[in-house]
Amino acid sequence: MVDLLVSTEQQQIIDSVVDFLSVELPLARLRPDGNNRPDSALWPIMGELGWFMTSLTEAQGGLGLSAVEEALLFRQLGRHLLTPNVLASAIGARVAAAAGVDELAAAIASGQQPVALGNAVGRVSIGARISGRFHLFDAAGMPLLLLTDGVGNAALVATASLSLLPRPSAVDAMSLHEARLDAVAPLALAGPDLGAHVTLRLLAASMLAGVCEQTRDLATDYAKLRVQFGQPIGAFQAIKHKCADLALRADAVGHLVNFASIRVANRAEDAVFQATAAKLLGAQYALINAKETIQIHGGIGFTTECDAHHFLKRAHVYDLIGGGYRQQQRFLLEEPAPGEEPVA
Amino acid sequence: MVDLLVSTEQQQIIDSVVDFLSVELPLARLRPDGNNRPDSALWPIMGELGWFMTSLTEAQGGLGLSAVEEALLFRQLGRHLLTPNVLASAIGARVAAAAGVDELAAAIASGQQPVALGNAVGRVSIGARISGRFHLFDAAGMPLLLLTDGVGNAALVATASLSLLPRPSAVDAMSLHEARLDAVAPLALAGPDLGAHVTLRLLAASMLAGVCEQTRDLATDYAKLRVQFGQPIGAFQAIKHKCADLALRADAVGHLVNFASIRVANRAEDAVFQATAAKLLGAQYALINAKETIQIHGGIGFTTECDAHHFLKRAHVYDLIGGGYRQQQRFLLEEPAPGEEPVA
Amino acid sequence: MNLDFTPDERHFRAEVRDWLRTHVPKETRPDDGPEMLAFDKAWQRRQFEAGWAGIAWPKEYGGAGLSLMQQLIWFEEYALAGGPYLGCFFVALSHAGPTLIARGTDAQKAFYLPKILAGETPWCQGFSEPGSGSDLASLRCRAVIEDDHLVVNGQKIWTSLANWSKYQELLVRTDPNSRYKGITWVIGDMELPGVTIRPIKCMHGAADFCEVFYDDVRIPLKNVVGEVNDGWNVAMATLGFERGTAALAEQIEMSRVVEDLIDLAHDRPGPDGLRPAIQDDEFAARLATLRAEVAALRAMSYAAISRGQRDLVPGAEGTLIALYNTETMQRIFRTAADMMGPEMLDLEASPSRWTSQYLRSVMQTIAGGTSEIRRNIIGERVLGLPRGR
Amino acid sequence: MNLDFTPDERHFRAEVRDWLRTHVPKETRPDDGPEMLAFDKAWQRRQFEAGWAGIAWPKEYGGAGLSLMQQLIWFEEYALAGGPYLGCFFVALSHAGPTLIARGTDAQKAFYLPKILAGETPWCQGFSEPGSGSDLASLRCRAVIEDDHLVVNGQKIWTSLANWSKYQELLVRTDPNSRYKGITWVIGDMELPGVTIRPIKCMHGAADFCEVFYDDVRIPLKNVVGEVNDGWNVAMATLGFERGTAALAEQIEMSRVVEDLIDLAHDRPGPDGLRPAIQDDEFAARLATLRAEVAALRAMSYAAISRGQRDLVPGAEGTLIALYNTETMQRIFRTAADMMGPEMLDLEASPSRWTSQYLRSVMQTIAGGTSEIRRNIIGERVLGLPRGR
Repeated sequence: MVDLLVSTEQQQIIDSVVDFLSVELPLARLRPDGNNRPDSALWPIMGELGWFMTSLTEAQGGLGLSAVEEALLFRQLGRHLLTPNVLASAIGARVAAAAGVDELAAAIASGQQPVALGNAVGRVSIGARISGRFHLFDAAGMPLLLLTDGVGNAALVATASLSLLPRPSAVDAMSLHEARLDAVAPLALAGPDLGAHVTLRLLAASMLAGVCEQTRDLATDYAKLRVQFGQPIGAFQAIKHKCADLALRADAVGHLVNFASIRVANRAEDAVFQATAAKLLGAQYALINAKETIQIHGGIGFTTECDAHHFLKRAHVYDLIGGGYRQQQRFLLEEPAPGEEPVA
Repeated sequence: MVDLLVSTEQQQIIDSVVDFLSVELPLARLRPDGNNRPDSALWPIMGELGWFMTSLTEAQGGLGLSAVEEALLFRQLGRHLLTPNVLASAIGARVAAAAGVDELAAAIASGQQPVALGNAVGRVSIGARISGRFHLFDAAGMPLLLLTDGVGNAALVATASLSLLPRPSAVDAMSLHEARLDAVAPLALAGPDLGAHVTLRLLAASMLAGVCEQTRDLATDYAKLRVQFGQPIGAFQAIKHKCADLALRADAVGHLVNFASIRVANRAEDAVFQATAAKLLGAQYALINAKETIQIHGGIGFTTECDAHHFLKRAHVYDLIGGGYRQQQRFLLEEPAPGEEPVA
Repeated sequence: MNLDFTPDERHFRAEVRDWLRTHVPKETRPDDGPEMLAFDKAWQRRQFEAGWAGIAWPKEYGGAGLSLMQQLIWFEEYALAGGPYLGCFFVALSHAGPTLIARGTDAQKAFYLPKILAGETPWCQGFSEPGSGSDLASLRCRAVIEDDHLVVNGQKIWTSLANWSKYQELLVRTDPNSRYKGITWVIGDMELPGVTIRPIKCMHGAADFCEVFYDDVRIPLKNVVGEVNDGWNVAMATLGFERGTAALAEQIEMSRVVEDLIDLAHDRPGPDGLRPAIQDDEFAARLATLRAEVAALRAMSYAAISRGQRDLVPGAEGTLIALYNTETMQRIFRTAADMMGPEMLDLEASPSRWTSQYLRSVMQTIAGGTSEIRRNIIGERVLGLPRGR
Repeated sequence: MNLDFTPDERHFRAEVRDWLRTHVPKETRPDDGPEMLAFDKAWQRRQFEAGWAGIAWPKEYGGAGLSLMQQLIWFEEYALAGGPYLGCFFVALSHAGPTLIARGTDAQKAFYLPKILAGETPWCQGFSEPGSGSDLASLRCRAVIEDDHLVVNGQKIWTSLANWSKYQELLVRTDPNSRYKGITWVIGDMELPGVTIRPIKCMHGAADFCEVFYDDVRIPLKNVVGEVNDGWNVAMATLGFERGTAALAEQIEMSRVVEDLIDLAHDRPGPDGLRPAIQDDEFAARLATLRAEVAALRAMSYAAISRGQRDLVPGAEGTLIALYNTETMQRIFRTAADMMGPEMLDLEASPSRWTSQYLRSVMQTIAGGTSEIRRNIIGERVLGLPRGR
């Protein structure tokens, strides 16, 4: 049966996540005067909430939920513009489990050992020895690092073993470091069988879908409130139609991510296709939605007193992790078209 | 002195061309019930008006005007969606003159020997022997054929020496033939020195600028007249802003074509750069303008009772001659950036 | 959330796939003319005889009474089997019939519905007028009651296939002093005296639409559906009937075109005349995004059907899908046109007649609702933005 | 039509080129702080001493009194020499000064103009308010006349460089019962008691704008330019002063960025990490179109200057140029950001700080006039479309 709407149980999960995020991680934390705790401080709580063990089996100490619930969780994390390191912990736990390093898996899943994301800059080599240049986000206090490539290799390395070069970050309240690895041995390694790249695409796509939704809501709310020429600006077609397009993009990406998450959960033949499609569309749409949201806000929209600009900046971050949309386009064209539905 | 506005004399030329076109070649000729005389019948009149000898020197029997006046003429021809063969005669006369075949040059310039345009389909070879596949437009009654390539070779061949395969044309009131040439000898041949490719780009760009202007006018006039929801649709921002964009594109391309025409006339170092830039921008903008003009017209806009669709179809023709905008983009990148203005 | 079909659904898919692949006409549907009408009637008749007529109609009215999930499977398999456009029966099956089922009298149902299912009577729609395109409620084609008849005078436009239809769902102005409350929905017979039909030729070369003129056309009052002056409500009543399953067939067709383009891009030289088009990164970028967009469109339709399955009141999600559908279609065929290069000027250069389809796609953001009106609807009804003063 | 400079103009270009290449500051203009103010003052002073202050101002008011053609040459050479942004003197030179010249009293001219030219007094603009962004005429910052003073209370916003300015061109509401006819244009001194300035941090990290608060600020009536309640006309009077020459400098800077991007694309790997970016056809397509667009922009500016030279009344062509300018700039820097790939997240990865410029470009279609308002103006004033009801 086709059912692409969230179930009551799924809605409960979403609601509890939203409750937590709006109290602990409101968008206001990103403002210049925001109470921006180091992320690492929140990791044990996130771990306790199960965010990094959603997809681990109960035997692995996980919640035994599927990629569907995990993607729903990450959509909310995207709406709240969380650090991309949440992806690193969720995927890192799988890498450790797949590599048979059960203690490490448990420590990551529980949030005791936070994992930062290392994003490839240029071509990298991930295997028994890891080489290449990587960007690290919010790496302070994160003992582990997840590194991935575009074909499904994924590795965990100890952050302490690397020399990190601090770089000036373009993204508010997100630090940036660069690390050059030369034949570094991983703590745990997983190959394409695990599909870490597919999970990364799916969950990043879900965060981008969250950006699309949240920008739609921000912009629409503002268009109802802000009065110019004697009426709310949302009454003007120029603004109304921009909002309609925000809604259309949010709808398209949101449903595609749901569809892809089911295919990934079912290990369907078109799982890579759908996750890649979701990532590249999510990125392109989130970038437009964020930019248009700034435009709809007018002057206030480009100041740090308004949250709109965070969406543009973090949409770029989510786009770039695991390879930007131009790379994903090539990945998608390498996939076969989805086949026919099976019959009995 | 910089003066990018038309002079009084130039305006007189424009006015007389417009007078002729609105009587002899109104857009209505393209309609299903239009009185669509074969183009060849008009060629001697056009020749007499000097359309094909604008840039020939007085010694060559021409008017001794420059590429500037010629581009202004072709902009009006573009506004009236003339067959691309007008380009072939204007350039053909130059090719014959450059090749020293003076009688032929005079016959072409006078319109006695009409020239059809042969547009390369795929890669062609133009030289002492010509090979390749070409599209011919409105070839009936045209004894000569102009063939060009992307690097400046241009040749005239006798249409009668070829076997023409009629093809179903996508463009109303414009016939299409295909010819495959295998080592055909030209009647006249000119190399890159003549710059036939640059003239073709400039004049085609000017016709595309004409499309941009005429669509702006058509759409704006309609937006003032058509009433929906109790007011002219041009009062709605969705339509008003589309019209503003039509005007912006028309303005940008129009001024760029003027600029380029002066550079071509002066044989300036950046002549190829500017003509190529004008062609690729003109094509992209004319295609959008034409499509948006159909959209602004609503239902009537996609019927053959309205002239809007002719602009879309012929914009594609003008784009494709001498290579479509994707090819022109590559040509432009191969040019050096314009240098500094010289000083005394 | 779920995309696993049940064993029953898979069985149903097997049955449908088998029947469709055996029975879908092998020949291409004629573009126009009496051959087209004969083709559409024969195909509808064939479906009727096999019990597949009126996929979404309740069994009590002779329909196949399929569940939403079965409809979804039907339309997916229909597209995959290359099933033809419903053509002359589209309005009858997807709009006129459902309106009669919802608001018609028993006599109307008994008379009209079986003739639709059996492929006897094509219907057309008479809603739009020259002055009332986007602003439908301003329609002026007037009808006055004389004895037991409505006498209709005026004009309709954008009526698809009027020249091949037997009946028409006709909206007429019966009260000139009221905007929404003075409209009546009535069944028109296209053969009545005073009806004149003029086909309108469109930019892609075919006459997809007609103008219809009414000169003292007398229609019996018993043909009114609902009440006199209540036609606006009747017209709105069926807006929710179509739960998004029919759009799936079109979307699968769009996926197929994208895949065809990708295949072609491997074989055909790109703009440089040397490398295959797929190696041109600009085309590759467009094709990949189009692949993602048609995938998103399918997911949106599945979500709309899921809402239908939960018996949720249909919202404006159909408008979102229609907007995305038509604009994606335009991008697809513009890419096809660009990929053909100079050969786009040759109508028969591609076996799929992409140039015609490209030209036709330009109409899609106007006919059936302009993108501008759709964005208004999304802004106001989905997002709750205020209407302009 | 003509693009040939006369021998005199070429001599002038030689002179200007020589002076500028010798005297343009070698060091980069500081982004902010007292160093920035000092830099701007020193550079203005240097131009003043060499006779280049007030390029477009008449000689009788101490300006250089250049012809339009000389201005054009000046600004082209200024950009080519890498001349810095006018910064703290931009408003003074291009707007406040010209307004005083057009509408000021002799006393105002004598007092304020020399201090601008000599690089002593930066000015800022106090037009926009929090509730009056696009709708300027709805401004509410009020002033009442007490004796021979205006007493100002209220707030302004989007005031560039308020914190480094000595004076302000200030629009205040002196008649609350009239929309356009109740506004007064007055010279404000930023050091007066009751003026509070709060910088606003923008998304690219700098405080390009300030809020200014007025609490019983007493401004002498002799500072009113034009008449009390006639400020709207005074503000409009200088709209035509700038004939498009200054925009040239920015456009030449944009060409340079495009050329830098093309150079970089030859050296830097594209999205596949292997081939240079210029071989990526999607980037190539964007870069080529950008090249054409900046060429068109230059031609548009030349045309506007040509109109000025014929003493034609300036129309709304400045709005067309401003719209095209800002939207092209956004496309340029978005392309730069995309070409940088992951390194766009590193503010110092490119020597040109493209990421900052990209973020800053997002503001350009809002600050100084939104694209939406500009499209309204073009639709209504250039094309004559009706205003909505």
